[in-house]
Parts: sequence; C-alpha cells; structure tokens
Amino acid sequence: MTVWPDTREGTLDVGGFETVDMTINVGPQHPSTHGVFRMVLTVDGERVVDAEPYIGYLHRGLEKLTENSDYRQSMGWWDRTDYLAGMCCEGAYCMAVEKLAGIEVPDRAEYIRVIMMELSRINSHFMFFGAFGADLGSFGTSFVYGWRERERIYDLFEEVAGDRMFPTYFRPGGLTMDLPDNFEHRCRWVLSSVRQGLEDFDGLLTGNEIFVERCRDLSPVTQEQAINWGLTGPMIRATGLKWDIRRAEPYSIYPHLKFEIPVGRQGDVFDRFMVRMAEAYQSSRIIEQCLDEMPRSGLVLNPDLPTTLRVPAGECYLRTEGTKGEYSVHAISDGSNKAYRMKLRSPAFCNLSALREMVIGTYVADAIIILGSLDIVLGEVDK
Amino acid sequence: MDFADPFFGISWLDALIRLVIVVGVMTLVVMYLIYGERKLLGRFQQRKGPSYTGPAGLFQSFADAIKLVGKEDLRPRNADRWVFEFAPFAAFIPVFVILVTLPFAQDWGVRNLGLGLFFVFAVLGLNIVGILMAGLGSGNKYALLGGVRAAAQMISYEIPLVISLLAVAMVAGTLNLNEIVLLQENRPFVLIQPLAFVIFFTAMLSELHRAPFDIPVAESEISGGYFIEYSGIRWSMFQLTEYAALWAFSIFGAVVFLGGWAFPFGLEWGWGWQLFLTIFKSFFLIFLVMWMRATVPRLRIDQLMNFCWKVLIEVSFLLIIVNGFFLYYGWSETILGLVNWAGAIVFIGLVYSRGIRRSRAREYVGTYRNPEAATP
Amino acid sequence: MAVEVLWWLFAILIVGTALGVVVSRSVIHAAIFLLVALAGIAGMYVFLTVEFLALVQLLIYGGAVAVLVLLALMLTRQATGGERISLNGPQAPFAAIAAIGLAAILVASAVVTTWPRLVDDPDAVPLGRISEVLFEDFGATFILVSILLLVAVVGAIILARQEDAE
Amino acid sequence: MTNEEPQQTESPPARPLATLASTQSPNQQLRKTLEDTLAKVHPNTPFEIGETKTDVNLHCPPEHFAALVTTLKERKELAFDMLRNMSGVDYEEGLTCAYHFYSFAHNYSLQVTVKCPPDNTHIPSLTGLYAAALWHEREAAEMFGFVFDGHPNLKNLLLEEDLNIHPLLKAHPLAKPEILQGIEESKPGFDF
Repeated sequence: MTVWPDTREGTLDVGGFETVDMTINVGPQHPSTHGVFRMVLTVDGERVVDAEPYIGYLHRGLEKLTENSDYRQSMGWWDRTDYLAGMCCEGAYCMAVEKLAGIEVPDRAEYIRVIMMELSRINSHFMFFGAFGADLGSFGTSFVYGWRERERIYDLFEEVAGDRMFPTYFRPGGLTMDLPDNFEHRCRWVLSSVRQGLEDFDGLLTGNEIFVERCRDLSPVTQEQAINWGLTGPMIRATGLKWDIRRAEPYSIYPHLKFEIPVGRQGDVFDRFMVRMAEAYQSSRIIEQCLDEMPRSGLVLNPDLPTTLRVPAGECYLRTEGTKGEYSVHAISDGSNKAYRMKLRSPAFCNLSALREMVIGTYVADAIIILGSLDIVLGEVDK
Repeated sequence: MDFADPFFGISWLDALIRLVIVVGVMTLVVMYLIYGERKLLGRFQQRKGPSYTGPAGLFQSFADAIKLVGKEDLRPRNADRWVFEFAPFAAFIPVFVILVTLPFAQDWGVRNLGLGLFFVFAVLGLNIVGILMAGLGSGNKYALLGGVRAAAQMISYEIPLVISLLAVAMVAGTLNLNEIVLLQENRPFVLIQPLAFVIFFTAMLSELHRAPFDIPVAESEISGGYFIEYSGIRWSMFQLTEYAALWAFSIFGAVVFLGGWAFPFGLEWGWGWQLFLTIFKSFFLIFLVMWMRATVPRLRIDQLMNFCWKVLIEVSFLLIIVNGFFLYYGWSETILGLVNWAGAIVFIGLVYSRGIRRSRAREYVGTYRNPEAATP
Repeated sequence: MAVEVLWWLFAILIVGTALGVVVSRSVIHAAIFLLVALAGIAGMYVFLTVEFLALVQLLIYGGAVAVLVLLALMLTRQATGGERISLNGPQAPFAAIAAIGLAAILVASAVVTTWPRLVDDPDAVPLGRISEVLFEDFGATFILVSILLLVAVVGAIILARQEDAE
Repeated sequence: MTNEEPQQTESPPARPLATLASTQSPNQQLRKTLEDTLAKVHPNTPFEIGETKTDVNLHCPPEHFAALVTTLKERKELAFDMLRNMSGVDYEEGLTCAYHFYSFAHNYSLQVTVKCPPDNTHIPSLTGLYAAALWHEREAAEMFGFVFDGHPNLKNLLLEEDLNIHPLLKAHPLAKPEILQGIEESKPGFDF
C-alpha cells in the first residue's frame, strides 16, 4: 500500500524556502476517527487542500458470511454492523426476510420492535452527541453525559434480550421472547431520563458561544448536493429536505404513529447536530405512543413458522430509516435456507463518501468535526 | 526591601536553600494539582476520579510518577537528537525562573526583585522556546503543527497579558510585586480593575494552553501536539511544566489582582495566615481553570487569533487609555472602578450573547421543549 | 569571588554559543545557539547592574527575535528536524572580511571609550528616570515611532488579507 | 422514581396492521409512466419491465445503460435524482449489477438490473451523473470484478489495495482465500 498519495510527493522541496503542502495521516489510530478510519489530509498551513479517506480496516465480509449461513444464524452478523443501534439492523434484516418469505408478524411484536428500534435510535444519537462534543474538545464531559442515558437504555436491553450491544432479539416472524414484567414502567422512566439528558446537552452545548462559533456555517450542504452525494438520514434532513423513510415509504406500524420530521435549514454542522437532538426527542414520543397503544398481551412470534426457514425465490429492496440514514437490505433468495445475496446499503458508507467534498477548504480542526458530524460507525461502513 | 536573612548572611547559600525549598514544594503541589484536576473533572463528569491508590486515591500521582520514570525513553529515528532531548528542560526553565520572584507571603520568596512584574513578562517570552524546540525536533508533523500553533498563540496572547498587567502597574505605580501586594491591604485590585482581570485570565488560559485555548495540544485534532513523541520521564517533564506554569500563573494572578496575602486582614495575622491566603487564592484561580476545561469546547486557531487581535488587544489598549486619563487628572478611584466594572460586564455580555444570537437554537429547541411546535 | 567565577562562566557560554551559531551545520541548532547567546548577554547586563536593560534584552532578543527565527524556520523547512546543510559557499571570503572589519571596529571603540564607574547601589533602578527620558525628553520621537509601527501593522494586515482573497 | 407497578389500562382496539404498508405504494403508477416514457424516448431498445417484491424492476443491457440512466434522471415525469444503492449479484448465468434509484419529486423507487455477458464485465460508470456512485462502484468492482468505464479511481476500497481477489463471487471459496492457501498448514492451532 502506498502511504502517501504519489502526486504530492514531488512537491516537497527540501532545499527551498517556499512553503510547501504537507500531508498528515489521520488515523487509523487517532482519538477522533471513531474507530479504525483513516484519512490523509494534505494541508497548506492549517488549511485542508485535499483529503483522501481510507476505509476497510473493519471489513468482516458480512455479505459473504450471510450467503453462507442459515437465515437465523445470520442475525448475529447483522446487529454487528451498526453496533450502536443493533436493534435497527436486526429490524431491517428481519423485515427483508419476512418480505421475501411472506411471513406475518403479530401486532404486539410490531409494537415492541418499534419501541426497540427507537430506543436504539436514541442510543445512537446520544453516542453522537457525546462523541461530537469530544471532537470539539469538550474534555470528556459531553461523553459522560451521553453515556449516562446509554447505560440506562442498555440496561433495559439487557433485561429484555439478555445482551446489551448485540441483543439478537428479533427473529424473522417476530421476537425471541416477550417483554419482562414491569417493562412499561421502566421504559417510561428511561424516557424521562432521556429527555433530561437532552436538556443537559442543550445546556452544555447549544447555547455555548464557542460551540456555535465552531459549528455554524461550517460546510453547508445544499439539497441538490446532498441528493447527488446520496446523503440520507439526519444529513439530508439538515439541508431542509423533509424526507424520512418512516414517512415516505412507510414500514411496520409507523403510519399509525404521530411524530414530526425535524429539519434544518442550511445543512451545516450545527444543523446536523440539532436535527439529531430533535430526532431523539421525537423517538421518545414514538415510544410513548407505542407504550400507550400496544396490545397488553398476545403472541410475539408467528406460530406458523416452519422448523427450517426456506424462503421462496424472490428479490426485494427493503429500506428502513436507520439511525444514520437509509439502512436498506437488497435481498435475493433462491428457495434454499440461505440467502443467495444480501447487500447492505449502509448509510454511513454513503455519507462518508461525501467527506472529501465537505472537508476541502476548511481548517484541520474543522475537518475533524465535519467527520464527527457525519456520525460514522465503522462496523457499518466497512461491513 | 530585604527578605529575612537567616542563613548567616551568605547570600548564595541563602538563595540556594530558598530555591531548593521552592522546587520541592512545587513538585509536591504539581503532584496534587494533577490529582485534584482528575478528581474535579471526575466530579464535573459524574464519576469519582482516582480512588484506588491510597485513601481516596491520594497517592495516584506518585504511582504515576514512578511508572513514568520506569518507562522507556523513546526517541524517533528522524528526530533531531539534541533539540528533542533538551526541549523539556528548555520548557521548564522559564516557569521555574518565574517562581524565583513570586512572593508567597511577606518576606517569603526567593528574591524580591525591584522589577518583579517586568521580570515575569521578560521570562514569559522564553516560555515558547521549549515548545518550539519540541515541535521542531520531534520529526513529527503533528508536533510541528502543534509547535506552530503554540508559537502563534503564545506570541499573540502575550500582548494583552502584558497590557492588562501594565494597567495594574499604572494604578499601583510600582513594578515590585511585594509593594503591589502591600498596596492591596484594603481592597484587591480586581475590584478596581475587573476588566484587566478578565483579560489577564483569558490570556493566561491561552498562555497555559488550557481549554478553550488548548489548540496546540488539541487531543482530538493533533493528539497531543508538540509532545506527541515524548514518553517516560521527558513526557512527565512537560506535564510538570504545564502544571507548574499553571500554579505559577495562579500565584501571580492572586498576588497582582486578588491581593495576595494582604487582603483581607493579612498583615497582622502572621505568616501562616498569609501563606494560606495566597495559596487559597491561587487555588481558586486554578479551580476556575479546571472548571473551564470541563465545560467548554475548543476554539479554532483562526477564531483564537481573531479574538486576540480584534477584541482583546483593542479592549486592553482602551483600558490603558482610560487608566491614563484617570491617573493624569487624579480622579477618584471609585469612579475608575465603576467604569471598569461597566466595561467588564459589557465585554463579557457581548461575548456571551453573540453565541445565543447566532445559534438560532430556539428554532430546534422548540421541537422538544414543546412537542407540538412545528419544525422550521 | 563567586561573582567573578559566574562572570567567566557566562563569558565562556556566550563565546561558545556564538561560535556554535557560526559553525553549526543545522539551522535549528544555530537558532537555538543564538538564543542562548542572547540570553547570556542579558546575564552580562545583570553583572553590570543594569537590570532593566537585562530584562529588555531577554524580552526583545530572547523572547521575540529568537522565537521569530525559530518560527520562520518551522514554517519554511520540512518537518524532519536536524538535516545538515553545507557551510562554505562562494561568499565565504567576503563574510570573513566583513566579520574581521566589524570585530576591529568593536574592539577599537571599546578601547577608545572612557567607561563610567559602575553604579554602586544594585537596587537603584532608574526606572523613573527612564520613563522621564522616554515620555518627556523624547516624547515626539516616541509618538512617531508608535505611528510608524501602527502603519506597519496595518499594512501587514492589508497585505495578508489581499493574499487571502485571491 | 418509585418502583410502583405500572397501571394496567384498557388495551386499545386492534387495527389492521398488515395492510398498511403495501396499499400506498406508487409502483403501479411508476410502471405505467416508465412504459410510456421509454416507448417514446428509446423506441428500439429491448427493455424488460418486471417486479420484485418491493419495486419495479427494469432489465437493461449494458450497452444501453448510460442512455437509459440519462433519461431516468433528466425526464421531468421520472426525475430519478438519487442513486440510493447499487449491488452486484453473481447469478449463474452471469454477473449482474442492480441499481436502486429514488425520485424525490414523485416518491418513486426503481430497480435497474444490468446483466453482463459472461466474458465481459464492462459497465458504463455513473459517476458523471451521480457522485454517490463513486464508492458504490469501487466496492462492486473489488467484490465482483466489474469494470466501470469512466470511473476516475477504481482502486480497492474495502480490501487491501494490491489484493486482486473478488470475494463475493460464488466461485470464491469461503474457507481459504487463495493467498492463504498452503500457508496455514504449518501453523498449529490456527485454522480457518
């Protein structure tokens, strides 16, 4: 592998006294690349002239593994993609399999799935708030604020599914098991704590002169650019486009539920942050409605499922609104008990592909927080 | 103006013993400043901080120091050997020299220099050299960036720092630190020069590169900056320098602005009380610095320079001019204090309100404070 | 006695580091030697009991000039420290002539000048006298110099802004 | 918070959940528009329009693909302005690339499949029309061995840069990558 881009090597004139561009290698081990991401910045003083992202350090061959394991075995691979919101990934995978096999899901299971997916969304967004504050240099405080709510949500997941990050709670056709006793009460308590957490972040960051000064008007993205680059999720909503797959191409029980789609104005870093803040609040509203409306009892797994799940031949492109954007599964089955092909359309991967355009012309410090505002999860980018 | 002279009148022996005492105390203080910072940050962040090594983690810093001494002293292959290895010492010497003139209580200091305040300015200028040496000699691009940032920042912020201190010197009419303290027997200078104190504190944060001005060492950007390549004992020399400088600056600020040992009722209460007052006031300043670190994000380098050259320097020049008028025409000190307070409040208010105005955060905040509100 | 020993130490330090500036093959080393030499001269002023001048020397030459040299090196040179450069160019004989000439002038003027006696009281810093001279006797000059500096700073800012806009 | 038992409320009336998502799909309308437009713009090109479980599917030979996508993007009644996904598939009869387009104006979603002949994996690149194709095409190229004509920088994205294998081909073995074959026998306790 070449370490430095070849084109820049020649410009480093050792003997001269003119200023030269310098390449800096950021990552794969760097405090703010959020995992094993690496980018090579070419800088002129403090200004970024060129940026070259390198990914693939966490590539685990998800799609190959899925093609070679049973439909139920593959579950475990999929909640390791977006590992900050495992339930959302499971949801997309299970819905794709159900769509192909034509499996019905009991009502109660649908409600519980939505609760879990929205809790995952809150979880992921709180991780973003914390990590973004840390990128900005708020020494760990925002991180700990974020972790506090995340711990409570993870505790809830542990009670429900037995695992915290990779719960493997969903099944094609429903859920592994029913909710524990007293779940509703605990969940409402977590929601109130989440709202308090949002208030805390509001107090810590959004009114702060330095925070605003750093994030406002930084790398604004127009709607045309966002569409052309394939940005989805909060990134495209920050530009003012009111597009949410939960509304545009509804799935599960989302058409029932009342929630707003928060949008920003100019797609700058501040808008991206605030859209996620408002979105986390809307998620808490969705969960409350689900808790109010869900059937109090009933099956959570379709009782007619066969012992070995053989899916008839077919093809579907199942899209869901993941935490980072459009989390979609392009699934093809050939009638056997293994998927013929399952392609993950990972939102962070697509958002990250626009990083180079956003970063060029900014300062080194800005490049870091623009990267942070993309909210990448390397498990999902590298598959 | 002589300090007490208990060591048989042998001046160099006297100086040596005083120096050794100051260095020893400084090392101990630095150890506990690190411990205190970790503990405080822990509390700010809803966790405990160090709590295993010794009672309530009190020996944590000693354990860390022993570990650091035992670590391998690495040097990158393409580093400039002598520059790299001497840089920590070059960074430490100016801080240590500042301590020479700081009075901790009446007649408690190494040397009482007639030009004490000026001496501190002059030595502060050398503070950058060690950092520049580390940045240049490490053979690392992050270190180089950190060095450039540090140099630009520290050279710029030295100007408002010096001018804010000059404002105090104008009011006091002397450069001798001991005399400055004695003049504050009835009221500390912060009461009549609050704007100067605000400027001093801002510039001090910048000179120490603490948050929100920790741009040269920005961990999330250049992951340590100029000391990225250092390990073991040399790295701990940089840490020692950082905290010693923090302490020295705080003592200096306490002496110049908060009245040192002289306020309130210091002179008659003996040296123990005086020492306590000085240390307490300096720790108050240190607490403020650590509080800032736990709370605020980091500025960008161009915003930092803009703030210095377009705001701080102008305000500090204005302050000098106002002080000059008051001194020339001999107007009352109360009016001077009131004008300064008004200036300080307006200054802080403008800086603070700008963020709230620019963020337009209400548009979004409304969406979760009031669930039914329409989003923009 | 102690003072004499210290004086000689400083003298050796200054001469040694000044030589270092000339013979050092690394620009960075030369800059650091220069800094030490200038700081040593500040020490010499202390021996002459002109503390104010010593501090000014430290502030201007130690703090500002040497740091500026280091900063300029940092901005122009490549990141790797300690690269060697060749010392002798075609200008060497002219440099030698200039150096010998300057040394001769300095030594001659030092020999010719009648030196005043040292000030006896080490604490007597004529600070008030300095300010009187600066602000009253040479007041007009002082203001002119201030205006010159102001114009220079404004000009520098304008130049920098123009480069930015391009 | 106290640990009270949650109050049991009356369960709400059941709603017909299963019918919800499918009824609002605009696929029929899209299919009709697509047939009309293609007959008008590309009258002589052999397009097949089919359906997957979720979307309208349009089969297109690689040589007509660039013209087709231009039409899809430029025509007002279609306006597919976003390339949301592309995935390669290794069918037994040949490599296929499936593109998913989305139209914000009409809320249409369309799948276009391009089937390569067995000996030729060249497909025109979409990077000129959609910037989003840059990384998608790099990924498909390294995973399946497609060659996207016109892509500015078609080096490996997820795999190592000089690793010239295509792991998602069905012929690629799961257990032992070629480069590791023959190496691991000598290492005890380390088995793929």
